[in-house]
Amino acid sequence: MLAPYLVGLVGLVLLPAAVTLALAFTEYDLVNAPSWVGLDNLVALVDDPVFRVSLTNSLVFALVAVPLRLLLALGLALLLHRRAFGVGTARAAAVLPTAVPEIAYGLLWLWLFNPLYGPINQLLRVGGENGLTALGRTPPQWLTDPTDARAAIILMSVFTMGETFVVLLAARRALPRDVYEMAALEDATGWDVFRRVTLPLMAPVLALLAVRDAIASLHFSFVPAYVVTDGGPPPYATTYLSLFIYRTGFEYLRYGYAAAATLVMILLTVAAVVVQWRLVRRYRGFYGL
Amino acid sequence: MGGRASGPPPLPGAAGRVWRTLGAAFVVLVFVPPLLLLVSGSLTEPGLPPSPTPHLVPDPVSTAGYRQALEIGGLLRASLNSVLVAVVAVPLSVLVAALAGFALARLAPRTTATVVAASLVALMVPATALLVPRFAIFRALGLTDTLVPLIAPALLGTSPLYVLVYYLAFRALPRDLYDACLVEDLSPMRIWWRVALPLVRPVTAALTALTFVLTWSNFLDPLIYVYDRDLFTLPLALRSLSVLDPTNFPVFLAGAVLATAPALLVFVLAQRRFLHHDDPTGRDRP
Amino acid sequence: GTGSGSSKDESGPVQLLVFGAPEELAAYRTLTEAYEKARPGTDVQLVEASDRKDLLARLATSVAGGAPPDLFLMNYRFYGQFAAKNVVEPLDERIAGSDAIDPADYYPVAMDAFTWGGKQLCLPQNVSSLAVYYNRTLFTKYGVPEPKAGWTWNDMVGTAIAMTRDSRGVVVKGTESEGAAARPAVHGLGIEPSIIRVAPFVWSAGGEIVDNPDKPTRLTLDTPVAREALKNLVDLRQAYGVVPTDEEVEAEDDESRFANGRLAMLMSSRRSTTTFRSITDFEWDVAPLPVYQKQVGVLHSDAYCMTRGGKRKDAAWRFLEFAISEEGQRIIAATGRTVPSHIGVSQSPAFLGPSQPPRSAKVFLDTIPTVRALPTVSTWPEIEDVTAGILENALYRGDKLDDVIRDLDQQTRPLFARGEHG
Amino acid sequence: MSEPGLTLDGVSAAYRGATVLHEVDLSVARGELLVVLGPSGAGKSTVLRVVAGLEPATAGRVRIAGRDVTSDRPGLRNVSMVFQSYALFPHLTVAENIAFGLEVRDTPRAVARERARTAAETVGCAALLDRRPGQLSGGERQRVALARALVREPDVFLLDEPLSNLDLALRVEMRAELRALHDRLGATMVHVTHDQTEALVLADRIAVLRDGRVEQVGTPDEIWRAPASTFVARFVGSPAMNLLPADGPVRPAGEAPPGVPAEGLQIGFRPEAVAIDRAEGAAATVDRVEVVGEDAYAYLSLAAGQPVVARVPAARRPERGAAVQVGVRWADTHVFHADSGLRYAP
Amino acid sequence: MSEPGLTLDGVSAAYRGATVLHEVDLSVARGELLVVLGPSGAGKSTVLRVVAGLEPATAGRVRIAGRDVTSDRPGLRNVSMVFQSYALFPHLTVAENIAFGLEVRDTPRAVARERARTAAETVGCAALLDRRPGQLSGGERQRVALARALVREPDVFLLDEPLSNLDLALRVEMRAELRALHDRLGATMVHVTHDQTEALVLADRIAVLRDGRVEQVGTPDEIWRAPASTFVARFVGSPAMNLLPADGPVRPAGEAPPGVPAEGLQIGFRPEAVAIDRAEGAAATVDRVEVVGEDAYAYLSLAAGQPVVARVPAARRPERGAAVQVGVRWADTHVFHADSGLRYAP
Ligand SMILES: Nc1ncnc2c1ncn2[C@@H]1O[C@H](COP(=O)(O)OP(=O)(O)OP(=O)(O)O)[C@@H](O)[C@H]1O
Ligand SMILES: Nc1ncnc2c1ncn2[C@@H]1O[C@H](COP(=O)(O)OP(=O)(O)OP(=O)(O)O)[C@@H](O)[C@H]1O
Ligand SMILES: [Mg+2]
Ligand SMILES: [Mg+2]
Repeated sequence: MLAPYLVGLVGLVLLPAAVTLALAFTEYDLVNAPSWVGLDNLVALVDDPVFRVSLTNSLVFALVAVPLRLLLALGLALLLHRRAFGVGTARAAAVLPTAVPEIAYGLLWLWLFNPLYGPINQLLRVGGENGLTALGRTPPQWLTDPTDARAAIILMSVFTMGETFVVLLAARRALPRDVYEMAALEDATGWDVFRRVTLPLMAPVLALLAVRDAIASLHFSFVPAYVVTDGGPPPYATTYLSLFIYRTGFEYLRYGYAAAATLVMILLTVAAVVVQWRLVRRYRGFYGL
Repeated sequence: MGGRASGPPPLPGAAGRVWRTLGAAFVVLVFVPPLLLLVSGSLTEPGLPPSPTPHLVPDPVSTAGYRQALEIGGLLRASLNSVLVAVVAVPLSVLVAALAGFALARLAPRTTATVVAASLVALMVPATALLVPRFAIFRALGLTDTLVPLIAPALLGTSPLYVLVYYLAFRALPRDLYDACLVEDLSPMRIWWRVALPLVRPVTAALTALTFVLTWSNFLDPLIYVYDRDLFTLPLALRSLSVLDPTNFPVFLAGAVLATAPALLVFVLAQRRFLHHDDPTGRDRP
Repeated sequence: GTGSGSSKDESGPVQLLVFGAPEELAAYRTLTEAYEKARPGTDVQLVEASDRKDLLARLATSVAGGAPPDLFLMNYRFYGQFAAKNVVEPLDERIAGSDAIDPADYYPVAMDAFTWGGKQLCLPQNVSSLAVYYNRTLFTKYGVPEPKAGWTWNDMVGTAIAMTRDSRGVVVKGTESEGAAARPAVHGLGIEPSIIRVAPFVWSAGGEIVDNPDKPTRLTLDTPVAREALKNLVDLRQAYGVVPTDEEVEAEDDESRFANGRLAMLMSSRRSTTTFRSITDFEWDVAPLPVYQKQVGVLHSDAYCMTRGGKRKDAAWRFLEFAISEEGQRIIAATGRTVPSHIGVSQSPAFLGPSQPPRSAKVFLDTIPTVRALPTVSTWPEIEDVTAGILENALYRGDKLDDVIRDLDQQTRPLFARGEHG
Repeated sequence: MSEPGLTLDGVSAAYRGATVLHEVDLSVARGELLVVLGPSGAGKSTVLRVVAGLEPATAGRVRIAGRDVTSDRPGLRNVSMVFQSYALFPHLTVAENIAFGLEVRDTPRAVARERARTAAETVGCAALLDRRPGQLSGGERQRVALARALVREPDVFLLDEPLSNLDLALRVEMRAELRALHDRLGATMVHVTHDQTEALVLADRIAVLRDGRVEQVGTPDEIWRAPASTFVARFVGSPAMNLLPADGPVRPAGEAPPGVPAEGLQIGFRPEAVAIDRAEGAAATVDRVEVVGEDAYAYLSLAAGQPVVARVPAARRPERGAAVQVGVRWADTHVFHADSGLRYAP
Repeated sequence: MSEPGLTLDGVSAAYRGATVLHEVDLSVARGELLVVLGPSGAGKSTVLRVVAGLEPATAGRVRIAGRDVTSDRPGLRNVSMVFQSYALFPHLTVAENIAFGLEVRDTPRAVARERARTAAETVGCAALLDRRPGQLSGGERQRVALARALVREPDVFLLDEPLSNLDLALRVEMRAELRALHDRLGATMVHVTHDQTEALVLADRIAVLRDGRVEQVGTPDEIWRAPASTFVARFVGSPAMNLLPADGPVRPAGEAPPGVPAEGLQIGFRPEAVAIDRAEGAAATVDRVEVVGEDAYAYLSLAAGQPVVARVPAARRPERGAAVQVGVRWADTHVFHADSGLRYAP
């Protein structure tokens, strides 16, 4: 039963990935045969200011965006897991941004973030005068100020938590009902129910999603940065590892070098995952399995 | 706990319902307006100088964008390809993921641990790292410039994440149920089909919808593996519309709306059918 | 598996990798159809990418994967990395053996841009240069004289200042526009802070942008002339406020701003023409670039390149011949998007035809003799990206010029060092 | 009745529109232990769920300690409950499960754990405190569920068959514990069981439920001595009471109540009341004999075919096929209306 | 013993290294009904799970119908089982649940459904065929689980407390049904229960389990009349057998077995054997009286403080606090070694 998956896993991911990672130790331009350079690429990365900036950007992004995404998805899943008028619509709405093709989604945000005409800033300017917010501050310069641009990218990625949301929703709905009745009898507060029942029962799924999000945050930042900010504002405010790798590998044809960056990225995620996976461990033997 | 019902308890809570409805309304308010802009943008007359401010109600309302999107972008043909890919890839993908997840839940812990670890590693690999080697593999198999490479990720359950989600879901089923099946001499395959799968229906619904969305919006794969314009999928066609000059923006937006609609529809259907229709035990009341 | 794959490759159609917006792609489709019709039995498959990045990704993976397209179309600024890596098949012998193509029929500047190591690697399909698009209606309204050939940088600055107006039509200085002050309703000039926009003015002032155009090792913007040209550019925003702020640019790009009648002049290549042809609210035209000492333009040109790893080189060549030939050039010229590289075609009504704006289309041709190419270095794309960021901050944030020049030099040196030259 | 601990006033309840409780009236005094008896599916669990607030009452009122809680959420009702399905938290250890109710009420952790340990000792599962529910046997789980209910001191205990999975010895012990606890705390308890001994021994009063209606409420003695209907009569006692037409084959000895025998009446007598060794009585043959320890149950057929069961000492049980005489006395006999099944009051 | 239906030869089993079955030997003849009795956590369910193949035996052999199945997978063993937790499939209706085992064995659908209906009728849940388990009461679920096991004709039926959640009346009925079915099919059955009446009435033989070891196997009569140890003696029978030092306060009437009384021996007698109204006997006071229908149990204290329980007719029960005489006869008395608890054989 596992066979097709294993074929896919090995043939489509692990093997190709291994090839790419092997190329991290070569000088390879995608065109001419790779030549072995050992650790040169990795050494060069350490000195590469652009790489360092992208690495920092990516880490900051992951640290902020992943918890935000998870929290939002979990909050929505818990809010919307039960029936009530409008809940179905809200579920669809929450998934909507994920359903919009990425390119269109990026462009949509370009509009929303438009510093002068964008609805977000127009909203922020409500009540203010002369293009200032009601608090007398200039509204965020979404696309031209480095900090604001990073925030914009995070905001965009937070909105596409549809996948996480849906998985959490399904997980929440699969939980046994009588234990919730029990908790209700004990007059456990919403917070207690959440902390003592829901959270631990959903912990395996949450941990998995956290791991996945931490990993994928290195990817989600790609399209927004690629389409919306193009790595800017200058010099490299929103140049993330993914964009760095893509550019170096495919635009500048330095595939070996990009592979080395990929290797670093994977090593970092492995470290993050190992830490997080302990969480799952703790809850092993859950349902008496 | 064979009869243990799952899903939300029907606590009396008119107040709770009101709150949930309010929450839902808030969610709708936050998530929907941007997409209304998308729709209204798509209904703007193309060819006019781009307006700096998006208008909620375009003036004049025009469907020319849609007509042109279909013509220039070859969206019809592309949709057909996308549908073709989705029709094959989505069921296949869900099937693979469900089978693999089930196998993981039932196999010896050591095997499971190995495969789970491998899946996690696979999750960590960025898509860009796979393009070139995969291209070489598909070329060696003579599959470039066909739709097969677009369907191939189904072998992986589209994302190892989905396999792991299934794994957790199957693992959480009461062990007695599996035991009851063993006593009846069900093959693993039939346990999966007759008992395990029906019991994780919300998961299947959710993952089907997600798989569809992911497959439907897959952009990188067709970009690399498909040359023939007749094999272009929707995201690729949309991509070509995205480089239209600014006066033709409505055309692009129309394309985007057309490309979004099916994904949304699938999700709405999935959540109607399974997520909404409370739990399979039928314990829930309206 | 493998066998069927490769045999299919050799017999199949000629693959041509291009990018462009749908209308552009439609033009190429017309071209290939015309070819297939003219030469029955031939088969050309257009492999369409939507922008340069997509094209690069496709090209790179397919080359690496061992199945490159037979032909691809690429700008001379970017082909260097492929040329340096031996991906491109030299065409000299085939050109020599061809009776459809005479190299003398083509603008030499374009032909030269695509020679690498003394060999003609690709054949250009178009030649373009920067021009100044201007809103005639607006000039007439405010009674400001229109730009004309031979005008100087200072003329341009003066014109731009005179054209920067608020909503009541009063001349304003855009530098006050930060914060509370009223923003100009019309800006005088749109220009993109990039090395390709800076280069022609440095040249015009008698400077160079690199130390050795054939084998560059560094940027030479620190020379007094180049520095002056750069300073003047930055002053457009920092001193005179005639170009929109970065915020304004993000809010509405220059092309849209021009199309909406709120930008008096825009420095751009031939590419913008198609977009502007949809303008109905006002009349517009083009003028040559202003000069410092002598008229210099910067080359924009794309060419057909044949991959070395292609499986159907002869067939590919036959198509290339057709595309570059007068017949093919006419078909492309009809789209209006490009200036044909074929001298004859470019001077024919096919290109100059007055039915569509700009009236002064000849401006594009007139500048060709003055046009210079950017250095061909395999790392040029990286250099452009790096410099763009620095220049953007110089123009919009007003970074100190000395720092800017130093950064430009320091950050590009390793790139030049890594680069290979043709 | 003294101060009410729990009152149900005309309470109805329904699942998906199918009414399963029909205007149930019940009143449990403070400190009383009420046992709810009834056949499977009669609505016993539903009564508890309605009291707990887990199912809404479609009609009627529920009062706990004098307070109308009909529309309060479960947590406000201050009840503790043993679920028939146990409802243990699968992710918590036994100790955490038991302490749950205390901890969410902000009892200091140490105190909660200590009380959990005490409760676990009461039900004899102190050795299991660190296990998870999945690692327990059925009876062990049930004891944990019981301990979890007992650890608190609520207004009302609701126990849904809390001892059903325990062996007899343990059950007797638990039963005594429950009773002691009840007496010590003066707690109001509603206890669902299908074990009559448990009901008879434990209850202050018994409520017999049938198809969602209360058939009779009374002390164990009343239920046993004066069942209000043939249903109650046959439901309580095992083997069930023998029922025969009043004017039928068996004619009890002694003086008949006024108006009996008559047509349309039935007499009932328990197996314990049947003597098969006396000379007088109706003739019957022994079909089958069941021995339960010191007692034996003889399943007899009267000449006319009606079955009668008699309890006899195991040592003196008849042989299968033997011919015996069935004798009872009016003093041990109950009279019912044949059609309504209700007790005949002369 | 005739042809073996099921044999366990020195079977051990463990959960995560903790051994819970210690070399259990059991042999069930073909067509025999063995009841497994034992306190909660003794390993009863584990025995069934090992027989079914759901837990591996860490030692020993399991044979079904003469075939060694120790390493066969569960499906090959041809057993059917009622799980203590029912293990109903929540997504299937009652009818589908019952027919499940047939359908997966490719019985034609119509036949399967028909047999499911018959089985449902047997256990009295024919009206529920279209419901899902979540919509059933506890007892209804249990009956469905039973029906699911009964619908097939396996080599061995394994029933884990299949009647624990049923009311007494229904249980008596089901018990009879089970016995009838057993007799009709000649099926080999292993039935776990903690209801002694059920055990005594139903069983061909009873196996008493204690801490994963078989304490005694015998016919109900043997278990009752000659318990092999004080554990068995006290475990079977309710209230439990009285145990006193053989040379203690109570001196049975009649002739003592040879060697008794002596130090290191205990005598045991059941509450039913105690007479409290005779003149001779040990003096005791009544602590408490429990009335269960026609019977009453008097909890007494001897002068020296030891407790004794006596069963008396409810009608003639003593008052609390009354002074009575405890009398038994040697004929009703069991003798055990005080230290090992084993039965004393003179
Ligand atoms: N999955 C498990 N992991 C660890 N220990 C277990 C597991 N299942 C049962 N046990 C332990 O094994 C012993 C025997 O369990 P078993 O279920 O056989 O008892 P039982 O006799 O059926 O009891 P009951 O009458 O309470 O159902 C118990 O002490 C129990 O705690
Ligand atoms: N969720 C439900 N949906 C529909 N019907 C239900 C549901 N729960 C219970 N019922 C029905 O309601 C009736 C009463 O159920 P309840 O659980 O109160 O019975 P009970 O007296 O506790 O029985 P048992 O002794 O078998 O546990 C039964 O007929 C049952 O089938
Ligand atoms: Mg119940
Ligand atoms: Mg058990």
